[in-house]
Amino acid sequence: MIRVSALSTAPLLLVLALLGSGCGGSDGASGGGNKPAGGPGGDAGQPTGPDMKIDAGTAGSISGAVKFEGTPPTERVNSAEADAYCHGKHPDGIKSESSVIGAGGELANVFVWIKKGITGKFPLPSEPVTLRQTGCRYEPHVLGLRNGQELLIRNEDETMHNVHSLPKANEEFNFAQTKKGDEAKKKLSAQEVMVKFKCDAHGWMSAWVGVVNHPYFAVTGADGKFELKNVPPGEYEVEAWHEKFGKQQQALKVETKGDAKLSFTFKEN
Amino acid sequence: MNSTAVTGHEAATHESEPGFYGTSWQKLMMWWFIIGDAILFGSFLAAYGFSRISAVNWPDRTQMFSLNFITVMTFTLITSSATMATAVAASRRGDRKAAFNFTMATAVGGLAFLGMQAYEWYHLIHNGARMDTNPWGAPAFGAYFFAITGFHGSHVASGVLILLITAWNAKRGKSGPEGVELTGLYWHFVDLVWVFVFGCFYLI
Amino acid sequence: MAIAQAVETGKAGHQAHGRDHGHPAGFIRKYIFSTDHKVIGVQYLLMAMLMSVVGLGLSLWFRVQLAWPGKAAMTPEQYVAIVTMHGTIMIFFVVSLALSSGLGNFSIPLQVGARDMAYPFLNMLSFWIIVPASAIMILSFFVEGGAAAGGWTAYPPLSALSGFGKVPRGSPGSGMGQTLWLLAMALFIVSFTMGGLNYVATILNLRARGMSLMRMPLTVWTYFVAALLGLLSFPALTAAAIMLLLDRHLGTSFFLPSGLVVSGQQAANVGGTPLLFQHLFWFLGHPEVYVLVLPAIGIAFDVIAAFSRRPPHGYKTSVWALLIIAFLGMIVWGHHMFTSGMNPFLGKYFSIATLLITAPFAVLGVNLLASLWRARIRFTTSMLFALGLISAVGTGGIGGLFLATATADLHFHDTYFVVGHFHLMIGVVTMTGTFAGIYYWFPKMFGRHMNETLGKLHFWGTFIGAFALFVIQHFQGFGGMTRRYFEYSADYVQPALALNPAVTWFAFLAVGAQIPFFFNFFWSMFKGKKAEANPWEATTLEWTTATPVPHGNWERLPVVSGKPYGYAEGANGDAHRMQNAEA
Amino acid sequence: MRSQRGAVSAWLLSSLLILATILTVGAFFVLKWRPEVASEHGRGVDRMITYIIFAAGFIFVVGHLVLSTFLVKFGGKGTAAYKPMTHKTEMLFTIGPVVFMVAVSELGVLAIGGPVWNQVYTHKPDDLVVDITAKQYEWISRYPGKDGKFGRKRPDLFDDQENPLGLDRKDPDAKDDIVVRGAVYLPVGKGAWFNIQSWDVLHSFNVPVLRAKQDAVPGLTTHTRIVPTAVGRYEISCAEICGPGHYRMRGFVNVKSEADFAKWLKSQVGWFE
Repeated sequence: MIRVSALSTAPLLLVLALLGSGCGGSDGASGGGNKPAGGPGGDAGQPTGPDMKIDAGTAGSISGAVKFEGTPPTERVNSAEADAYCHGKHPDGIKSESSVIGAGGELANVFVWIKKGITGKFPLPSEPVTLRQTGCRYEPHVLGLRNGQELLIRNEDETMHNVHSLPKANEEFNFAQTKKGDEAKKKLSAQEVMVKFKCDAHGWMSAWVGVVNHPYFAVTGADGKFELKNVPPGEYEVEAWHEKFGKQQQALKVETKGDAKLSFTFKEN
Repeated sequence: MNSTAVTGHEAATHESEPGFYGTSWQKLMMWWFIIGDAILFGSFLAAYGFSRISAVNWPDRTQMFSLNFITVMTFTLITSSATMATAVAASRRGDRKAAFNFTMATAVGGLAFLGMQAYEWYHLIHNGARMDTNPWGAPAFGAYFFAITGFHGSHVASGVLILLITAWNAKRGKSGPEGVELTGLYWHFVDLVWVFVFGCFYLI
Repeated sequence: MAIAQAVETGKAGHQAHGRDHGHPAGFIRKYIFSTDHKVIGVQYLLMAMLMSVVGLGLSLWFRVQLAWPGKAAMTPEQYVAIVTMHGTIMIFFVVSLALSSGLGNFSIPLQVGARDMAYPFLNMLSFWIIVPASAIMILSFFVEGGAAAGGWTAYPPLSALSGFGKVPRGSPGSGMGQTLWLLAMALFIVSFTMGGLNYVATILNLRARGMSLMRMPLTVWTYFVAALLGLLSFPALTAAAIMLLLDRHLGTSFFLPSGLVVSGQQAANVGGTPLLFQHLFWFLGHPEVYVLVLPAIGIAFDVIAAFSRRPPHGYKTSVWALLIIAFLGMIVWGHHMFTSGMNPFLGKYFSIATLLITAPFAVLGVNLLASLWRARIRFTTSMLFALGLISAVGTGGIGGLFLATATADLHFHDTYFVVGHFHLMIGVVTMTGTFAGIYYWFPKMFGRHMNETLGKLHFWGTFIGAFALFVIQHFQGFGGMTRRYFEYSADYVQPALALNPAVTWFAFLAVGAQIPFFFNFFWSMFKGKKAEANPWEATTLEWTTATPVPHGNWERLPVVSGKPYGYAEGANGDAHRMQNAEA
Repeated sequence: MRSQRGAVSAWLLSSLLILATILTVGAFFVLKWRPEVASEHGRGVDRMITYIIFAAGFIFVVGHLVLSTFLVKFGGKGTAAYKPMTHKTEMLFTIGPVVFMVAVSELGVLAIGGPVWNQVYTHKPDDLVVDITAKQYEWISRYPGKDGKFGRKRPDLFDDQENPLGLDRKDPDAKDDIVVRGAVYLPVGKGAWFNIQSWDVLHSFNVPVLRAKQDAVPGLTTHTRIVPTAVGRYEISCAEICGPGHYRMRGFVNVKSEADFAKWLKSQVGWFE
């Protein structure tokens, strides 16, 4: 005769063992993945070559301004009625920030970076770049950081924000920050200009992040001005990017200890 | 209390109630498998109908297929059903040789069908049809065509395999009429499904 | 120690037993890769118990989040994954395994008088497919993006937007987690279909002599009807799952329409229709409810008969009611889709057809109740659970009236009313039925009784906890509280929200009550009071063989001579007649 | 001994069942068990629900009373005095429940539910037409503007911040379309016919106070009709799981007096004006 015994639990032990091995290798059911994608070829990833040491005695700089010509487009105003908190902050709606243009045509939120001409590795800054969600908008609207550098994303609002990146070369992430003070640290591993960030809960919210494998990038302020410091002498191609008006490139030469001037002009498209 | 005391009626050969209307388990199971599988195909074809009704530019079949070729294909498969029926009859008579020959003929018919289907697929893929695109109209057609005919084709392929095993066993006398009949049931089912697939894709 | 003892007992018993049915003597073949339906039945039960720890644990976790938002250390992404996995695990890997596969395997051959299942090897295979299925299901928590998070119904487009190839990603859980979910479900379907085939073959072909269809115990009838329903409905889900996988990985457009824009990215899909999946899913989904609920009712009929010392009322009408429920169950799937955008005319049809099912269910209910008339009820734990089932069937059943009425469903669809209703039906009814069966057959499984005091504790905790918990959820549904919400903010939902802590406390009670059961189960396996061959003085065939049951179940198969419930009429007291007693 | 213990269980279980019955029925009177109702068909929905509450409540109460009585009466003492029923009585106990259940449920759905159901899905010619578009996780409403025509929505023109409906600047019908994020405006007492669409996954346009619920299905336009009966601000909440942000997918239906609505409509500017 046969008696069923506790030995029939063997398959269950197997499952438990599998489970144990699964737990070890992962970080649980967290939201969007932030595993660094292995640096693909081309311009993505950290550049190869020797570590760069910039000689302060010879380095120059690039500076200039970005202007807009023509009639500025009307900015879209979005009603924030669906969220009581945001509605309270912006009872008349929120501007989309897609084109911030000064009285004299100074174009803000333009990302300027050296696209060609830089070789060698640069040490990564240890402090993170911060992207805040405050007043139901991203602050800053456009920012740059190094690939591999930490991006600190913080919710400073008393409402839920959903951080959703839409990259092409990097890994996508999509997670919620439910309350004030929530923070998350992410890294973008490949060079990419630009990565769009959005908030699924508040359709009007957007931010653009430029990920560059060297330290030569800047974002224009309200005065439309930018400056790239400590640039070794050489010939470069500089690109200016604007979310609405597109990209422009210019080639230039930086002399020893010289300041190369550069200006971009965007037109209505 | 324990009344395992068994009356003298129990004979070793008739331990259980006669099955469902005297049908053997194996045949019954084959029927249940067929019913289940028929519902699976039914679900696919119903889905196909659902999509077709709601689609805008369903492709014109005359542009895509050579109907003569498809007719030959279908005819081959139907013929193989006939040879299968002959094999079952031969096996019932106890004619092992005929059973083997006709089962093999059925398998050859199945292989011929598969070959023609492979050609058909090649022809369509060559002309740009894919799971997600279809140069003649609605892409859904490509998805349904490859999924359903592929699924049916896998049934034919496994059927050919079963036929070969059955033929081999029939020749060696290991598989009696029952075995051949079961294989026959499955084969007829696969052919019947093709008639519906044929109707849905090429006729309507 | 205890294990070795059990093996020894088995061996000794085997030697004492004269006729060998050619069963394997090796340890592994006997207990791990066994083809004996009794061992497999218990393996399923243990598997279900293990999975229930996961499933119930998840439910407590999100209940804490719901009652005290922010206190559960949980993100919204985890929340949707957890509710999805709770649903899937509980329905397919706990209730289905324990009730359909576990108790079904154990009881069917014994009740019809067969030596084993029709296909013992297939039976073993069915169980061993469940093991990787369970493992994959649980491992899906640990992949990138987390477990599937589209609800246990896995409605596309959310579940189809995988982020693979050209397909955009719908949500974090739509990635690998959803694929593993589909894979585990595919394995489950294969296993369940093979099990169903085995049930049908066994019931149709291996009945003992004299066991005509109308002499089968109602448990067997319900398993039979459930197996048929499963065989007829699962292929639809198989088709849907195949198409969903193709959509996810090969870029087809079965369920993805033209003009999709996901997170600002345009999808390349053309011409699919998401509603198609819902039709296929519920063509399975609704019969699946009866696949689970009917066997529980069948077990209750058997248990009530044994402990009230009288045959169940209306055997024939119950059988007919079962068959009518099965038929109607196949043609009413659309009542899950009243607000889905289906043609409103179809909504009306499905509403009217669904309400017809109340009729056979009323017959079953009346038969269950009338089975107590002029009885002598013994309040064993098993009986208490069966009585609890009567209450739960009634309460859950009338909740169905609200949901089946399309007009009322405009208010109730996807609220906690639905949650409460289906938990009463496929949670409480099935589990009370399962527990009634476990306490009832435990002496037959292990030759020992379960402890009655712990059993009562288990019953009161489970019944009070589960009943209160799910009835209150009905009220929350009245209040318009939407399901699958991480947090609530609307004004109208505040009164319903106030009930949330109470619901969570009752959930703790109901889940906590399972602790004495788990302890009781394993303790009694080795230390319980020894049981005789027929401790309950019941009359069906499983009680005619020795305890513990020999391999092959009977030395010589019984010959059935009468009805399954041979309890004496009139004033004859405890007299009863076994189903195989000589005339 | 056994019979005594049995009696305790019998009394315990039957009093528990009666207590549960009283609590459940009582809860209907004590709890604010449903939101207020502010639409014409919503009253019909509530009428339907009330009818079922009485029908189901009757079955619930009678069933539990019978069960409790049986438990006490036949629990644990004496011997079973069961006598088989005559065929006639048995048929009575079968056909009785069948006729009762079919009559109660089908009459309810045909007489009360049916007309309300039709009301929800019948487009009347003078209805205000509102276009609702859902996306993760927002509701966007659209009014046709002065020309009374909706412009076409183009997926390729979609832009979350600038053009969430993908309207075409060159389409004359789209020019004056009024687009509102997260809110719907309706005049009180006037029928509104909704065209509901979705960009990405399933959503459900669910306004409990208006008793409206209709899924938004990508690739399909679904409809529902609402006649609001009271001025107020009612929350829309999504009722079909659409991702982690499902619970945040809110919006408001602002029901205004006809004059206020006209004023609001006038103050709105077309999307490309």
